[in-house]
Amino acid sequence: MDKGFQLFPEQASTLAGQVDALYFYLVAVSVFFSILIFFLIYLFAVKYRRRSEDEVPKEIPGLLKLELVWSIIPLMLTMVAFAWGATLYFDSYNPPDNALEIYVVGKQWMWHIQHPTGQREINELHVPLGQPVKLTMTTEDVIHSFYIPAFRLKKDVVPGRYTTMFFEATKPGEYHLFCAEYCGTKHSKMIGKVVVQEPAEYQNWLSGGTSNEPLEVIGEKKFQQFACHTCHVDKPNARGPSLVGVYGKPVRLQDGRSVLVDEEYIRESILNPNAKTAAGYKPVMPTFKGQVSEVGILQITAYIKSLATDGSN
Amino acid sequence: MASQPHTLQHHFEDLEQQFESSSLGMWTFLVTEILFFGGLFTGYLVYRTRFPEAFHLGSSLLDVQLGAVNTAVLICSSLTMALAVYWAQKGDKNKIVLFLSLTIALGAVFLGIKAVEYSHKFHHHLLPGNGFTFEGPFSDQVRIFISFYFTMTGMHAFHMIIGIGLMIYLIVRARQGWYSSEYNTPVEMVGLYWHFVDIVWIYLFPLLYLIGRH
Amino acid sequence: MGTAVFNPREDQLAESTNGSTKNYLNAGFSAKSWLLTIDHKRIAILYLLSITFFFFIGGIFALLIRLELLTPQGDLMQAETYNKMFTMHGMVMIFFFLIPSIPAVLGNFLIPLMIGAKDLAFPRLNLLSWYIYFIGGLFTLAAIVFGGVDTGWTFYTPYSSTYSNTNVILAAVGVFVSGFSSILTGLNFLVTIHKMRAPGLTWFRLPLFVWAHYATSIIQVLGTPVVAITLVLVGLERFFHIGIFDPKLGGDPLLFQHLFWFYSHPAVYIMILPAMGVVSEIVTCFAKKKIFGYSFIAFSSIAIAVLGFLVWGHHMFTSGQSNYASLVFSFLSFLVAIPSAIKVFNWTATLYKGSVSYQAPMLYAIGFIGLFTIGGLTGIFLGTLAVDVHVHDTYFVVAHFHYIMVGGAIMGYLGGMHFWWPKITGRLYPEGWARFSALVIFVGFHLTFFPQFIVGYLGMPRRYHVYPDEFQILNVLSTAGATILGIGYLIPLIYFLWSLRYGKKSSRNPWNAKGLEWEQASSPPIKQNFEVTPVVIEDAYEYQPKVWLK
Amino acid sequence: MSRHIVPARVYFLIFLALLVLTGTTVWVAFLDLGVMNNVVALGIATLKAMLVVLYFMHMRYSSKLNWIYLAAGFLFLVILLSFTMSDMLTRNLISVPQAWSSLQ
Repeated sequence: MDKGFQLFPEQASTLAGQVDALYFYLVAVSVFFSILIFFLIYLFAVKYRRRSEDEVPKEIPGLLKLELVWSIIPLMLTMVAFAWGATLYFDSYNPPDNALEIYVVGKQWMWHIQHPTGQREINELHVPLGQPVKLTMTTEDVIHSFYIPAFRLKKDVVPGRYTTMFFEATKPGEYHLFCAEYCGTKHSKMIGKVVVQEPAEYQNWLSGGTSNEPLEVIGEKKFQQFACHTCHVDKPNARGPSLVGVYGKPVRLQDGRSVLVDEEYIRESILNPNAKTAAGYKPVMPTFKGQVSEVGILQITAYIKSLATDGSN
Repeated sequence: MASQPHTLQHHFEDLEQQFESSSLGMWTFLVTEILFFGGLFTGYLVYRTRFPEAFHLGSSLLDVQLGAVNTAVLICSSLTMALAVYWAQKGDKNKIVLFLSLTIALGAVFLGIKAVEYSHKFHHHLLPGNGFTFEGPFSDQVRIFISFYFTMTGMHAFHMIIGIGLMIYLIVRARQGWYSSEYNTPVEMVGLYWHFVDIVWIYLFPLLYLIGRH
Repeated sequence: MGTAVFNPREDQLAESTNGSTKNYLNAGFSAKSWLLTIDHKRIAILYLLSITFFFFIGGIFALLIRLELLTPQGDLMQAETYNKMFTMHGMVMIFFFLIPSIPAVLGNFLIPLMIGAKDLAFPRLNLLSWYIYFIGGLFTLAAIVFGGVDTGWTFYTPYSSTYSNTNVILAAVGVFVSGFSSILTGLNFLVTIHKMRAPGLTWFRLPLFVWAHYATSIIQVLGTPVVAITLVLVGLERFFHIGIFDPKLGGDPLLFQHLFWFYSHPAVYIMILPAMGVVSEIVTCFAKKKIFGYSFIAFSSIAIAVLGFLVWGHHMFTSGQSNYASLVFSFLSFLVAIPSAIKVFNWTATLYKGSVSYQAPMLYAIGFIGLFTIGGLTGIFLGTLAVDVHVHDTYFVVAHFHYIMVGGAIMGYLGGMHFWWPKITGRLYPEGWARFSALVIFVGFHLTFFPQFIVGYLGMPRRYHVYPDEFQILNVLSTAGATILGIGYLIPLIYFLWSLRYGKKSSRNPWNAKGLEWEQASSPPIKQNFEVTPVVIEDAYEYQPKVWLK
Repeated sequence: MSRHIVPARVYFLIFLALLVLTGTTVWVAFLDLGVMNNVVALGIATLKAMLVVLYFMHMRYSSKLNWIYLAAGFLFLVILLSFTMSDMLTRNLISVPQAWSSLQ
């Protein structure tokens, strides 16, 4: 993936052009003020250079109006940057509902990527052109950061929780993938590539390769392997609530609060089951901390998610 | 030089300026202490909002009686400290020594009770770190509470030990006759420090011992 | 120290009859007279020697980093070694050079002189601060010698608390201890500025250098304790595994970042505010004109100190911090840009219709304005949410903060050293060499760090030991610049040392500057600073002739 | 020096007040007041701290400057607490926007 010498990065996502536009606005503001200051200093430096040791320049009193002018104009220019930057930022956190969900798990020093259809990749991420993609990310150890310069996107991957990121690629090709948060010895080797493919080509890629069991199928196997199904069944005296149709809906807890069943809640319930016990059940579930990996949790989550749609059918 | 007070340092104009400077300096130092403990209180607040049940559970493992007795002991020591400063202002050397000694004694009682509490906790494997075991729900989060308990009270106890050291110094100097009704700034400054340590405990007591008791 | 209650005025008279050649430098030559001194001027010299030592230690690390990055494959050293290099470069430069640099050397030396006091409010505490700094330095050197530390100067958890297997505790203790030196120096300055001003020296007659140090001290006093306790917690986490930063037990790694940046963002202002104070002094002196907008510059220092505490979250826009918190932090970050802009505009306006001369200190000050302007403007990029997402943790950030902290703070420091060197040592340095080195540094600096903006926007992450080939040209430029920059820093070291012996003797006021330290104290000053306590009857920087009354 | 000497009687009164407040805070802790438990506990602690600062530490008779410094210390503590909590409390509002939209 030798790109050759460049002075400006490629634009390969819907966001990239927008970020660059804002960037150029900031560059313009910066160049204007830098040149203004340098020019004035140069001008005064030459024009008012000391001609004799005993000359005494006239005193110029401070000028409130001038102070206000050069406070308020920069303030307004920066407020434009603030509003513009904030709008883009919030947009980039609002994936549409049809986004393709891909899971990412960081580990010293590699990226493990899991597609919903079951494909797994190490340090490579294949995505289709022109379709919104949402990444749900976590890490097994320290903080990493998932960074794709050509998409102008970066998000830290934090242990103990999920972070998300969303993009839509606009140009086929291969792009750098970096870890941007220092994570130990081989931090600079925790790199890879993002491959953007035409949708047909992407489908092709999906159907090739090995082990193409969909994620929820792998998840279902894990669900049985850990014997989750012995308690979480739809029977009157089951020790745990049935998980059919729960995903994406609120559930009542024992203390009367409600919590939304999402990836974060499922993850917490697997690792720290008694933190938020559903109403009507005893806090008897053992923790699976140390037994199930972050990838395994994602697979089980995918299975539970699939139960939600099954239930509604 | 050793046995004589040099009341006014060379760079001050008068005692008033010297006292005002010391007083402002001490208050500034206490402000840094507020933020030093503030870091711990921030961590406490974050985790208490995140794991309320575990914090209530953790708190119930602490001994309210010992905590309350210790609060009273510390308040007594603040009183004796205030009286030591009072007699320093009046210039009564013997009373200064008496009340400073009482303050030290009360501080020692506090630390003794603290040590008893610590040994109880250690006995039940409620300790900050890898030896921690707790049979019950939320054991990881209770562990975080216990870590806060030890870190916060430990840091507080460390400040008390420093305070006791300072008071021993004051007693030595007071016996040498350094302090008079004109010059008693060091006594007053150590007093400020000791009262501050008391205030930290005034917050630690309800935040650690008294949550979720009902 | 006297043996009895003594009257300060008698003491002064006794000393002044010893003749005018008696000064603080020749008041004693024994090692004890230096190492146990409570004279703020001598303590400043102690600091000067120690921070120069650490500056060159940190500089060697920097040079090794740049050499390593000449080639993309990482040929010179192992990844472990490289990670230790940038960690120790950052740690040494920030905690042991930049933070103490101007305050502990120039501030220590000048604040009592500028406000007409005999010393700081707590001279023994001042000496203690230096010893604490020294002990902290020893711990850090030990951490380096016993194998180094590789967490980055930011000590991010859980890497630092659980995963790194280097000397994290030793290094953290070093930083922790030196923090108390910083706190005590700040405390000393605050009390001194409040309580020790000469008669007639009201707040709005103070030199802006003093205002800047007042603002700096506020940050030192309020911020440093928080990083101290945070490092204690990291140490406890490593030692006992208390779980507060361990995500496996429910600990939040972002809590560390909040506590760390609560100090470490304002810490940037600890480094830059004193440099701004220096520049205010130099610009007005070499324009021979009262500074434009005195009160705006003074209050902007305070505004920077206070607002600086409200913006730390802009280091965490991509960290997984709440987006709403990011929004607030972004907004406040733009507000803190305004007082900096006000300063730059006021300095420029001061030159207008002045009588501008270009001696070395002025060249450094102008260099400061130029580099700080670029550093400050690129800071706006980093406060802008969407742009920061792209450039965060890339070389863009590295370039930005070097423009502020090397371009800004070190230019200011060197400008101040040149300006007050005659006052500190009583000698003049070779003017031609000084101007030459200012130029070399300015050019070398731009060549080193400007390419990093470009390579950063291209996406090269910081702290990378190996990097994609296409970034090499820009990295080679940067290394070439660093070599020039390194030479630029060596030249002043040589001619300053030279001048100690061979430099021309300086008069009391070689620049015809205003200010008590120039007009009322000899060069070098006598041990108790002034023959008689000065009385101030005019504003700062009255370059227009008015009658000076004693 | 013209410093104010607080009569010893005042110290004893403050001492008694502190002991009574300590008793009160323990007593209240065992009543179920919901969220008010925290408010009362911190309110009493702050009242006690105020008494100590004002009388034992002589702040009532001290210069304004000391007051300002102490207040600044608390102000920045509040900044540290509130800005950190502003992240912690609003973080989950948006981390899974899709799931929330399915609630509506």
